[in-house]
Amino acid sequence: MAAPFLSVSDLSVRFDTDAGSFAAVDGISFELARGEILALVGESGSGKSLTSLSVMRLLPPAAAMTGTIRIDGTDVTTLSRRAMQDVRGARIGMIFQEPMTSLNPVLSIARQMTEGLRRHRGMGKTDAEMRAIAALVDVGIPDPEGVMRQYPHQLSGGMRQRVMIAAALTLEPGVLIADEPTTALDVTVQAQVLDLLVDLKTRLGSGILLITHDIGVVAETADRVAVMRRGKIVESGSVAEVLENPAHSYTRGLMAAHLTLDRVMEKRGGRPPRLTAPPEEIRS
Amino acid sequence: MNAPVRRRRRRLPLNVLLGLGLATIVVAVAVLAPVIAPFDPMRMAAGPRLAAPSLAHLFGTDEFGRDLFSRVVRGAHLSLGIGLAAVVAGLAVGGLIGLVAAFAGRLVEAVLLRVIDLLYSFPDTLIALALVAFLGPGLVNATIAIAVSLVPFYARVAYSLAVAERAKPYVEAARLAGIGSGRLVRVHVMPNIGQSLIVMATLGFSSAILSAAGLSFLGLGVQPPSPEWGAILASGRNYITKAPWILIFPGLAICMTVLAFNLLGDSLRDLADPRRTAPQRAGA
Amino acid sequence: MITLIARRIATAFMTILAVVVLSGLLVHVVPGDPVTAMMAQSVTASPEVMAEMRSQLGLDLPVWQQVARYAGGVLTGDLGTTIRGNEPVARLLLERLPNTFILAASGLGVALVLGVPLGFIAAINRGRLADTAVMIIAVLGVSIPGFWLGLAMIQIFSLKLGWFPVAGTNARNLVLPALTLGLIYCALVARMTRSALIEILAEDYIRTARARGLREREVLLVHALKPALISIVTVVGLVFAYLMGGQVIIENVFSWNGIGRLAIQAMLQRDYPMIQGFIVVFATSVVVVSMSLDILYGILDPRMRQR
Amino acid sequence: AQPAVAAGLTVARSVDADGLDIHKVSTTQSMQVTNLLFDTLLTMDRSGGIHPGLASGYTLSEDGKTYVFTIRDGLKCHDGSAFDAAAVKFNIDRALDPATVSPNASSWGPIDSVAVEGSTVTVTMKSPYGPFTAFLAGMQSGLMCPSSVAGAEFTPIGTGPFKLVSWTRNDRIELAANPDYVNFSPLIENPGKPHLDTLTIMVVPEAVARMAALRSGEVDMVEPSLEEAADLKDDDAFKVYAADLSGQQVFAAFTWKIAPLDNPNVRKAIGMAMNRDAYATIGFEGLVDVANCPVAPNLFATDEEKCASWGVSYDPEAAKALLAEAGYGPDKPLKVKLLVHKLQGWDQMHQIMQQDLAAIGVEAEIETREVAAFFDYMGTVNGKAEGEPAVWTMGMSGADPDYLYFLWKQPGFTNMGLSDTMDAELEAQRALSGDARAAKVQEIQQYLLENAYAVPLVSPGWGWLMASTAKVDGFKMGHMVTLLFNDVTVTE
Amino acid sequence: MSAPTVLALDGIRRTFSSGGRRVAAVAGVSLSLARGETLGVVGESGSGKSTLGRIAVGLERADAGKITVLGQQISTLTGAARRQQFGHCQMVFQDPYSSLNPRLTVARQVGESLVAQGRFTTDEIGDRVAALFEKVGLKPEQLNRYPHEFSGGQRQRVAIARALAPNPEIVVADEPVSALDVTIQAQILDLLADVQESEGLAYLFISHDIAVVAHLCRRIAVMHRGRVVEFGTTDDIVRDARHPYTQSLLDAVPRLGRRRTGARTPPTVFPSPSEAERMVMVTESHGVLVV
Ligand SMILES: Nc1ncnc2c1ncn2[C@@H]1O[C@H](COP(=O)(O)OP(=O)(O)OP(=O)(O)O)[C@@H](O)[C@H]1O
Ligand SMILES: Nc1ncnc2c1ncn2[C@@H]1O[C@H](COP(=O)(O)OP(=O)(O)OP(=O)(O)O)[C@@H](O)[C@H]1O
Ligand SMILES: [Mg+2]
Ligand SMILES: [Mg+2]
Repeated sequence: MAAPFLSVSDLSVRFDTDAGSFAAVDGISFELARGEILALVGESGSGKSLTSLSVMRLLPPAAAMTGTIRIDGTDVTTLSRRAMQDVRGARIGMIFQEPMTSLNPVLSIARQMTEGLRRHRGMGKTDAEMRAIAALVDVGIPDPEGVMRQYPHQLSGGMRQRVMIAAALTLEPGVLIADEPTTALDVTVQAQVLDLLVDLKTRLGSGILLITHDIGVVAETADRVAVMRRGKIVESGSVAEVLENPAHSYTRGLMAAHLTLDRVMEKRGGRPPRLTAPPEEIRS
Repeated sequence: MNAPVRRRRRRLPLNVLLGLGLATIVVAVAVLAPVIAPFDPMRMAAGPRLAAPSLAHLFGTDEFGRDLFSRVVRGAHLSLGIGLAAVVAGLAVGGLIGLVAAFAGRLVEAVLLRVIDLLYSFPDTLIALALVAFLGPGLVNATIAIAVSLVPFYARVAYSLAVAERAKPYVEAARLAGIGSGRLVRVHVMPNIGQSLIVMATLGFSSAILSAAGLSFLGLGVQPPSPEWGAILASGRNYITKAPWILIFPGLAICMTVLAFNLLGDSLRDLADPRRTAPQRAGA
Repeated sequence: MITLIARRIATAFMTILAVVVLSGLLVHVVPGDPVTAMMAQSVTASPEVMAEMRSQLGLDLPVWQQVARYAGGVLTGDLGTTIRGNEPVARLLLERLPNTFILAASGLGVALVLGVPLGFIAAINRGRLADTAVMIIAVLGVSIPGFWLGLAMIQIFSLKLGWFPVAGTNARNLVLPALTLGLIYCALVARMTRSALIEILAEDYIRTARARGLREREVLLVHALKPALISIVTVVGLVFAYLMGGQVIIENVFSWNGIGRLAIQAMLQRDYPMIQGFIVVFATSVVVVSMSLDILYGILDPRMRQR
Repeated sequence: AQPAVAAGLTVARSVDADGLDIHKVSTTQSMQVTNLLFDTLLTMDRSGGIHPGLASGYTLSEDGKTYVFTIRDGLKCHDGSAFDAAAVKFNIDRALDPATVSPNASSWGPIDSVAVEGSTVTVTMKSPYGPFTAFLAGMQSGLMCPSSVAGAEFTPIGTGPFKLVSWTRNDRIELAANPDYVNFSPLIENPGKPHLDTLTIMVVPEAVARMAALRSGEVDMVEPSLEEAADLKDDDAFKVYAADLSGQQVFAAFTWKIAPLDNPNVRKAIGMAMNRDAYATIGFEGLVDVANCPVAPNLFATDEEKCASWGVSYDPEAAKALLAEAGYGPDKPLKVKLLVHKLQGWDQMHQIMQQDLAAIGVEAEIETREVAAFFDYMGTVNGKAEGEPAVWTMGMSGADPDYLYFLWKQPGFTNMGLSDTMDAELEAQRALSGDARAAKVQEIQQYLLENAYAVPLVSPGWGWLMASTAKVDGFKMGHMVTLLFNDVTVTE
Repeated sequence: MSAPTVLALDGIRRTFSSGGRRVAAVAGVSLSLARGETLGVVGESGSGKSTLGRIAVGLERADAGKITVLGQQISTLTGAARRQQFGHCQMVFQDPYSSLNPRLTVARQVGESLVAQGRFTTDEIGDRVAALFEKVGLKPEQLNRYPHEFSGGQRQRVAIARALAPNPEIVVADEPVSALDVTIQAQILDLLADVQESEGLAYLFISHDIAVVAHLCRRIAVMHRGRVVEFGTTDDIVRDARHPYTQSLLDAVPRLGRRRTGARTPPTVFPSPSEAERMVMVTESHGVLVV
């Protein structure tokens, strides 16, 4: 395995609330190399998004972060605001869950595709546009010149997510963080976007931190997986290991509750088979 | 290195405190007016005519030798009374119209909405002015006029709040329970929009007080000898060079009161804004 | 787009006509009529003379006939003549419309120049002292009664300092009323800018822009300001439509020859054709403003452009 | 022989003229302007004497019904056209034409016919009409040149001292001196063209702004606020002018058909409570005088002394006694409405009046209305014999006591007409002239005062004040608050 | 299918126009639901699933088509009778947060339909609500709490209790588990099955997740652009899909035993709706829309 491009150690994120202070992310560590996909799975609220935002240093002001985050060897937690702005986008890209709201509705696709290049690479408008069009071609968008002239509302959800990915790719960052990139998409479109991510990994050697709550997605795309629960990583390892032989009870529970077509079709009979223990027992 | 923890203090912001403080003072003065005022606000020759502020007459005296301090204090009573009455009446009528428009069927909605929008496009001060011009000046007419001028605003607010609520699944669920529109609005919708409506009402309150003063200033509102602030200003305005205190103190009183309720309304609105209370849940 | 505008004009026209009829009916319901109003000072007019005057002016006809007559006139572009002074309503209104427009536009200009930066500063410093201070100052502007502010301005800038003339409808005299209006509406603009920006700064696309490593300045001035302008334009348009109804108090204090003074005078004199003429003109200007807004939206907001 | 003379004068008033068509306007502010544009057939001196105007003279027939006016030769209109006898007939015909809807139509009297012969105009009345010549000398009867209506739109063209240059409604009226002007008014010294070349009449509705404009020198002359006029009077840098010839007067009246105000003693008691000196000195800042007659001072047949002896005078104790007699006292206070409309000085007067009434145990609630609504409302209130008793105030002005006729003859102004006998008296004074008419008019006034139908308060009462910088010289105010600029010079 | 039909939709159409554009959300859909049966509706986002469900409970009016509830055709009814008939149809919504009224205790919300019926005293309503709580696995002490005191799964239980309160024959469940974590989702799916068994309910179960639908339903209808493009038993659909959309849907579902290669399959282009289409029966129970 290559040297880790991104390494996170002992990361915690705390919030001070009326009810006292609590750690939404509680001392997690992981590493991500180029050319691999690390999936972060876990239930809602387990701290997956906060982890990714910590890496970008885009946490909400109310959050307090501790720990070290190294990107390509640099500890970004000590960087000045301006220096961090140079890291963002250039060395680490991010795409978000909601393709519908993650693009600025009043700016053209061209503008949003090229601003990273112009900012980090100091490119001129035409050069940047050429590069952007190439990136759009890369993510499989037909008629990229046309799309450049359009505005987000004129694109479908799948197209927007591709644009988001393409925009992140223009700068060829070592790592791409994808926070539930397909949750808002239809399965058919999801499949295409996931294919695209796998292709990026193999072809361009990007490291991808894929955040998801879908075991099926993990199984199909990730190389390694880290299972998060209540701010902690409860289990991690290669996908094959973890999914075939879950060690932690939480992971086992996740696996058990996960419905896959194959398993469903196997067990079909009269009444739908129980997915959980009888009601009396879950009442605890 | 650890990022510095910026603690969010749970103290009320300055503008809320200022608003609350000033509003409390004004309301206290209004309620306690008879106790606070050293003189009968109507009594002529309580002191020399047009006397400058002194210990005997804190705010000086007016052209009839009435004690200005007593008049201003007493005016708080009137101004707040007008504001309150106008807002309550305007809110009741406007709110009802807005709710009816939102819940009484498509035809009613279309017609009412047209009317509301139309009236809403007229400046409220102009509506109030037109009404007193027709009804004639006086306390009651001015209050009615201001109340009416607030109706389109409240109707609009109530309507948009109700429409936002109408589309929510809980309202649809209540509909499925088979209850009638009346109960639906009363039991299910009102409690949910009441708070926002009241917040908007506080904003109307300050504009009602300003309108009242404006009407009096044009000679169309409360009439002398009533010590309504606008009326004091109107009848004292020509002493602006000779006895400026007749203008300064009631003017400051208006400013302070309106400022208080504006700040209060603004901060209430800010506090009631769900966006303030951070993301409660992410993902779908 | 064209058909949409045509449809809007058609409905606007119908609405205006409805307003004319409605206001016509209402105006006749209230006590007092133009003839008594006109004769208030002149006792020599006997009841017979006044009755004769009413019949000459058509005021003795049933209300619906008067209203129908007027509405018919409006349809053919005739707004009638005033009862007082027998002047063509349209001309009186058109004389003042530019003045009202100028005052509204410059007042709003002042409000924007002051309010947008203030709101911006408040939003990016949300919850901090700068935010509070800016908002208190802005709210103070809207809390001062306009007439009071106006009188104070006259005392200070005209009488004491002699910088601006007191009265008249001309460029130099525009400064004070525009400033007064600007201070009043600055709060609204600042408030709107602030809340629009706060909302926008919480949007996903702002986070995306930051994730791209853009400088904060660029995030604010490009990604946040442009969508914020759309909300600001809405408020500005609304305020502008408001102001086109005239600012009776400001116009009075500064002797600005605007439409508001004319309107209130007409109301006090029960000059029906004048009142209705005002309503027609005002409703029309609201329609025009809101249509201009739509076009402006089209320029600012690509989502609107397609329609 | 002034050192340096400015050619222009700027005046700021609170309200603009409604129009400049003399046959259609009704407000004083309108006629203050038309009076500068149009001259009158006759003129009046300070004591009410009638003098020639555009007519060099007139004769009245024995039966008092036929007037023959001789119109001067060589009268020139602003546009160069001639003003002649035919023009006079044109004016009368137009004023009386129902299509004109002239608010002053009835003031012309019962005119039967108008005939022109050479330079004479013969006006025949259906019945004698005493006030006719006074009316012809007043500003309501200004005469326009027929060319005024030649165009599609009315253009005011007259023979007056000024001609219209431009008029921006609600903003300013620009006037220029009429170079060919010949003066006939005994109130004016300057025989020809006004000394001023231009005159600008601005509208500045807010009194504070008007005063600021005057003080800052932006304008030369203003309608001042009462409150500041008193100060300006004592200031050498300014001059204050009061229209002593205003013919204005303010009085209180009663809903006398409604009990207990149907009792003259109750009305008297209320009148006695009114401290008119305080109204004049405090309410009106000492700029007006107490009035005693139902007709304004300086008008034909008014005698302040006699009126004072007929009417009530301030005596709260006697007032209480009268009220007690009528059954009202501390246990049973009389409650009335004080129905008023807004005017400067009046508001203050009403507030004092309210206190005055309180002092004798009458609880008066002030109800204010706008002028238009007020008189409309008074018509209803005065028409009723039942309801809440009300005391109310109004003002009256005119050039002749004949306005008593309009006020008190049934049904009367706002239904305040009195009785058949009074109607006969009022008709009678119209048919008389000279001393006989004076006696009749005084008889009527005595009746009104002794029965306390009217309580005269002060005179004058509204818009009668002007103030200027000390640089302005020669300004005068004529009858019914006309503004006379003919003699005005302005030193730089 | 021997059980009697409780809900029949026949030729349902609904077109929305927004911003000048017309969207045929439902373009001629016919379905029938037997007593005690679960019919699954799957399809991509915007295919008209929710609109169809809302029409079935009377929250939305159809532009055309017949709705028959318990043998009674709804369009012939008006006002109160219509509402009463639709009373047999209840709904469970997707978002457990917004589908509960934040200002009312959950017990009141569950009891609301009983209040509306006006047949019960307050005490009777209380008893019934308590029984419903028991049934959906909530504790009696939770009765008088407010929604914000509940987790997402518990809220969905409340929503189910609320739907059950008026003793409906038909429950439309519009993505009732999509917003929940998988473990919670499993509990709710079990609860739905339990309740169906004890109450003899018929479900119209809407979801975009074909695995969930396959788990719960005997029959499935696949919607695409406002039409049912294929229907049949779960076996028919999953093992013998005929319509290209159904096939691509099945292919796209993540599977545990498969790895993505990154190969780009060009997106399938589906035929656009046309008049020429008609439903062809593959078997007695399996139909597919073909051109
Ligand atoms: N601004 C904030 N203030 C307080 N708590 C917060 C804030 N943002 C997030 N949290 C809390 O932090 C925890 C973790 O949130 P996070 O968004 O990382 O979860 P997640 O794993 O991404 O969940 P999901 O799958 O729903 O996206 C949650 O319990 C959330 O309530
Ligand atoms: N009230 C409405 N006004 C306008 N268009 C609507 C309305 N409701 C639904 N639509 C449109 O109808 C179409 C079908 O919507 P519907 O919500 O039924 O789809 P769905 O299959 O439930 O989708 P999802 O899986 O996203 O919930 C969509 O294109 C939607 O935009
Ligand atoms: Mg998340
Ligand atoms: Mg849906």
